[in-house]
Amino acid sequence: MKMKNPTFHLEGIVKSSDEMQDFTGPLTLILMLLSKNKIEIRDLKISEILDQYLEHISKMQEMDLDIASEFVQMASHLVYIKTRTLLSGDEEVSELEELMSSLEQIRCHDAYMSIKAVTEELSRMSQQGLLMFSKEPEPLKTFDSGEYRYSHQPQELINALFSVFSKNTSSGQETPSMPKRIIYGVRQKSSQLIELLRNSSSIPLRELYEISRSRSELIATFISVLELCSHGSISLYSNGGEMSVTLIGEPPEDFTEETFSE
Amino acid sequence: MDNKEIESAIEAILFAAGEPIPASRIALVLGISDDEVHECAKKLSDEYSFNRRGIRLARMGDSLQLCSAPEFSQEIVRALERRKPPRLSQPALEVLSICAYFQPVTRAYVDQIRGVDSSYTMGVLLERGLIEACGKLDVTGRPSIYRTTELFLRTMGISDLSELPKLPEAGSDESREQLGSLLEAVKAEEIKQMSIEEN
Amino acid sequence: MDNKEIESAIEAILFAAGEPIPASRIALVLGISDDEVHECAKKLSDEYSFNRRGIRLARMGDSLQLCSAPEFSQEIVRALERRKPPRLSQPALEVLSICAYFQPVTRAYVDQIRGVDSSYTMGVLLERGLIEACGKLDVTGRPSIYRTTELFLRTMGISDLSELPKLPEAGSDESREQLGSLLEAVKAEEIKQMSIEEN
Repeated sequence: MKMKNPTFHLEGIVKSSDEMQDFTGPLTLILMLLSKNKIEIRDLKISEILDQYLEHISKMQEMDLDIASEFVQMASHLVYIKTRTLLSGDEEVSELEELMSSLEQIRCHDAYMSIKAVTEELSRMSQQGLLMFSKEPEPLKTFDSGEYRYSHQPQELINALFSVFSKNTSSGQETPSMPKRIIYGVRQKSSQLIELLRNSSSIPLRELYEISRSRSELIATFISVLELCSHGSISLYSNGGEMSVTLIGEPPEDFTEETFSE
Repeated sequence: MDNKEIESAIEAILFAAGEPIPASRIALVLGISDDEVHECAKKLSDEYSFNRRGIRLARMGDSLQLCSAPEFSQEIVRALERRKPPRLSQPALEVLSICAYFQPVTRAYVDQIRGVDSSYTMGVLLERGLIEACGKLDVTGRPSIYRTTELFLRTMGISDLSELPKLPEAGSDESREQLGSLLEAVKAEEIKQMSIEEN
Repeated sequence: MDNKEIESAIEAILFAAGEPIPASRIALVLGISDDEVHECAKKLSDEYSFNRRGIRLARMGDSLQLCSAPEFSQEIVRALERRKPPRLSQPALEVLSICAYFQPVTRAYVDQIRGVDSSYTMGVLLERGLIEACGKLDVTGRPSIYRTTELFLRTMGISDLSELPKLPEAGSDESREQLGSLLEAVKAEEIKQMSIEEN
């Protein structure tokens, strides 16, 4: 973070032409500026000072020409001091430097006196506040912790998919081709059904479909039941309005592997 | 201390504690009996409920605890949650598209298609509730298989997987052509994207 | 939501948060204006104080926070076996005041005003969360600059820095006298300079 260049709040210092009378010269103003704005003359940017002064002068001119001339003098003096500071070498302690440091000392002394005058009041103010305790945050309810809450266009999926394949081709593989689905074999499903029926005498058809986790598996179940029925391995019967399956024989020895996709 | 003051003292102690505090500890400090603590706590608790305040006093066995009123849990989460989880990254979208179009899939299957390890990204999608495990594949090692969720459909603004844009049929000349033009489109999009990011 | 409900919602959010929460965040969640939040918070705060409750609502700038009532600090310290919060020492108060009235300040500036090294005290205040670093000054060495925190406001029982007591204008006769002679010196310098330029 950069600190902004200090701004002179002249409005707060010079309020009327009457108040101007209090200034015995440019130096008083400099001292005032230093104490009000906590600025170091060495850190000032000349252009900043000039801009702010010229702006203020143009405002003042509309009101009081005498004040304006006073300000022109003060502004020019500030700029002069700044220039001198810049031109003097590091090792050279000019009269001006000495002057500035004495000014600094006075300013610090004054500030310290002011601060000391309020610490008692602040101590009194803090008595109650120091006795207040805050509490730890409650753990947040997790009901929507990680759930995704944006919307997407289906087309984004297709684009993503093709960018996968385009990466594969660019890395020197064969021509882009769609990967094969994981396919449920009817044979695999049939033996799974036989296993299930061995362990329980009868299972509602609905349950067999419900354990299917995908459309291809569902179709595999459907075809398996048909195949096993036609081979006389299982039998379908109505049980209180619901179709159930029961094992009535062994599965066929040679069960041709059939696969299918959706 | 009168009862009103005891109530306030209990409130102050429980507030600063944040966690459950045994009534006996409060009783000891306030120089009253455990029963008196529970009585005053009950009154305080009734007052919170009756006035539909934002805080509640819960009693668990001998312990007492202040907590926020459950009625406002939504407001609390919305006010205090730091940031929405980030939007899906490109890898996440890729994994999601593979899951969506080829479900159910195993992690190894996704890895194979993408040519990179996708376990972290799969984890992210699981956590965001966009995919879910739906069983084990009946092969050696019995790997978990995954499918997309209801939330996935809502996220995509569709009501059924069949509403996803169609993929070209594999194998046919037609599909090669389609694939080719789609690839071109994707590349063009990528270049566009890159130039946007560079600006 | 009626005002009573808003008050309860604010209470719930602030209770759950523990830490200061910007009123604007609450306003956003409750769908009301910042001013309405502050109004309801004020009512809630007054109610706590009026009924001598165990909790207090502090406003710091735009932020709101629930705290325990100072009247019950002893009971809290004893029941929860907490450390009694230490008072602010005179050096701590001085450094804190300099930070408060002249912020943002560098450590060198504090040292300069106090005339002694203040790094230890600054460290203590930083640790207690009463001041915080808020950037670097754009001069040689890029020293850190410090300002007071929300906790400072809460500790002082004010909601804004403008509520601090006015800093008395200190200008001793001695320093005015010095000023007079300095002024003379500059005038002399000026005349010298002018004559140089004329040459």
